Amino acid sequence: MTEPARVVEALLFLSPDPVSVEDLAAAMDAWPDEVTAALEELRGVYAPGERGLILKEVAGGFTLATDPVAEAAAKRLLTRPRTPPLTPAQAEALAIIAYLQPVSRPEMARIRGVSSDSATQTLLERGLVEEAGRSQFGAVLYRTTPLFLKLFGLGSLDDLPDPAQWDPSPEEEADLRDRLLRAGEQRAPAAPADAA
Amino acid sequence: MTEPARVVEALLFLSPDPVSVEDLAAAMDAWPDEVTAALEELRGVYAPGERGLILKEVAGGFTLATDPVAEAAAKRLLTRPRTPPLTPAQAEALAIIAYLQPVSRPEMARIRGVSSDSATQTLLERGLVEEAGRSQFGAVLYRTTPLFLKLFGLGSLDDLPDPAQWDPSPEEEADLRDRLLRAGEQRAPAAPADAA
Amino acid sequence: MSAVTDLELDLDVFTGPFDLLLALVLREEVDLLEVPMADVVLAYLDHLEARGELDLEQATEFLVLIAALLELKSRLMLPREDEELLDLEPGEAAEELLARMLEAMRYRGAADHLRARLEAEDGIRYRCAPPPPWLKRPELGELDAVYDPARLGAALGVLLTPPPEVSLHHVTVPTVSVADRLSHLRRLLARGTTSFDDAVRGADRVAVAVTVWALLELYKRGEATWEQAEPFGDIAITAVTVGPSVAGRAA
Repeated sequence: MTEPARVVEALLFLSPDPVSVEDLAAAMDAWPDEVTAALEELRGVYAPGERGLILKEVAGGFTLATDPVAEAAAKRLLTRPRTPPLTPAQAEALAIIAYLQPVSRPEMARIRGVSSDSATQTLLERGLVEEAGRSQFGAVLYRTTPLFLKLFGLGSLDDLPDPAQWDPSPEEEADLRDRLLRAGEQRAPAAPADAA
Repeated sequence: MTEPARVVEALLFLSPDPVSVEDLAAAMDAWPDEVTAALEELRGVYAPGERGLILKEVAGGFTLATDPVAEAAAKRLLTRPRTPPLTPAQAEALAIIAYLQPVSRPEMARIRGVSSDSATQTLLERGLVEEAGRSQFGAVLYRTTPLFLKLFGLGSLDDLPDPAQWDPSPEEEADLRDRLLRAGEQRAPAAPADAA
Repeated sequence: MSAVTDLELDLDVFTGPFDLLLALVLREEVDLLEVPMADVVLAYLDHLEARGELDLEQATEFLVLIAALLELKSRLMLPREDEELLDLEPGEAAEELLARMLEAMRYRGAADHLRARLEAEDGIRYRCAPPPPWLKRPELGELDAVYDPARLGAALGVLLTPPPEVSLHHVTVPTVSVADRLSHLRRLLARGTTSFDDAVRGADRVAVAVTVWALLELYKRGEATWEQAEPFGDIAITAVTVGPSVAGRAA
C-alpha cells in the first residue's frame, strides 16, 4: 500500500464523520488528485467480500464501516442493536421531512391527516432529523441530518428518487375520485338525480 | 482473508477498547484457538509499514490503532476544534446559555418552546458550553467555556452584543430572562386559550 | 381499497357502507354535524374484531379518511367567515380531499422506499470511539474567531419575538370572551329582566354558546336566575337583587 493510501486509511479510521476529498487533501497537504488516487487504491483493498471493513461514500465524504458478515458477532459484542427499524409513522414523517425540508409539524400533520409529533420526537432523539429555524408563524422547522444520509447509505439528498413515481396511476386516481364522488349516486337508493 | 479474520477485524474496528480473545470467541461463537488463528492472520495483514492501521496487543486484549505515518495529517484534520456553521437550534440554545448563564435545560425548553437536548449535546461535544453544577431542583446547569469566547472573538462575557438592537418590541422594565420566558410561553404549541 | 367499502354502518342518521356515507357527506346530503363520529369508529372496531385480523394498510386508509372527516366536522362546528374549505362546492371539497389523499399516498410510497433502504444497510456499522489521547485539543492561543457574536444577538431576537396573532389561522379562536358576554348580560339586567333571545340577537353561533356559559356563571354567582316556559321557548332572565353591593362586587 502506498503511503498516501495508508494515511487516508488512518484518517478515515480516526474521524468520527465522513471526510471529503478536500478535507483529506488539506490535512495531508496534498493535491485532490493524489487523494482520489489513494482512495481508489483503498477501494481495491476494501473490495466487497475481501475484508471485514468496507469503504463507503456517504453524506458528502468517505468513511470506513463494517461488512455485514460481522453483524451477528458485533451485536453480541456490543449488546446494542445497530439501528432499530422505523415504524410506518416514523418512516412517513421522515419521508415528508426528507423531500419537503424544511417543513413544520403542522404541515406534516396536514399531509398525513394525523399528528406526527411522537414520530418526529423519536426521529429527533435518534438524530435522523434536526431543527432548521422557524416558520413565519414561529413553528419549528425540521430537516434531515448527515447521520440520516449515513444510515441510509446516501451520498446526498440528490440521491433520493423522484417521489412522483409513487403517485397512483391515472386509472387509480380516477377510481379514487369516482369512489369519492359517484359512489353515492350509484348506490344511494333514492339519490336525487342532480343534487350537486 | 478468511471469514473469521474478517469478523475479528470488524469487531476490533468497532470496539473503542481492547478486546480479549475470550470476548472475541464468545461474540463469534467460536473456539479460542480459532480466534487466535484469525488474529495471527490479521497480524500478517497489519504488519508494520504495510497499512495505515496496526494491530496492537495491550493489557486486556487486542486493538486497532493508527500507524505513526498518519500522525501529522491526523493532527491537522482533527485537533482543530470542529466549527461547522451553527444550526438555528444550536444558535438559539447557545444564545440562551450565553446571556442567561447559568441556565438549565428545562428553562431552555420553556424559552424555546421545544426541547434543546440534542442542540445542547452538540454544543457540549464541541466544547462551546460546559456543565456548571446543579440548580436547586437538581437540573444540570450550563455555562459557556473559554473556547466559546475565543471562537466568537470575545474578550469576556461583557463583550456580548447588546440584544436591544435585535429586540422587536423593546421593553425597558422587564428583565431579559422574564421576557424570554414570557415569549416562550406564547409560542408554546398547546397554550390554553384564555377564555375568561 | 377494500377496508372501508365493506364497513357497514347502522347510525340514526345513516345506514349503509362507510364510503357511501363519505360520498353523501361530501355532496352535503348527509349533515356531517349529525354523524356521531365515535359511533363510526366503534363500528370500525367491531368490524375489525369480526375480521379477526388487522391489515395495517387498510387501517391506515381508514384513519386518514376518518381524520379528514373529523377535521371537516370540527371546522363546521366552529365556523369562521373566511374558512376556505366551507366555501367550496361539494365537488371542490371532494377534490380537496382527493388531493390530500394523493399527497399522503405519495409519501407513504416514499416511506416504504426509505424503510427498504435502511434495511439494505442493515449490518453495516460505523465506528464510534473517542479520539486517542495524542489528538488533544489545541492551545486556545492559536485559534482565530470563526463565529460572529451578532448571530447570538439575532437568535435572542427570534426568541424575544412573540408569535404573530395569525399563527392560529386554522384553529378557530373564540372572538367573544366570557367576560364580554358577562358585562353584556349585566348591562341588559340593569333594568331588572331581559330574555335570552334579546341577549343573543344578531350574535353568531360561538357568541350564543359563550352567552350560555356567561349565564351559567351569573347563576353560579347568584346574580341572576332564569325560567323557560316551554322547551325551545325563550328564556326569561331576572336579576337577583341581594343588596346594593352586588353591582360593585361583580364589576
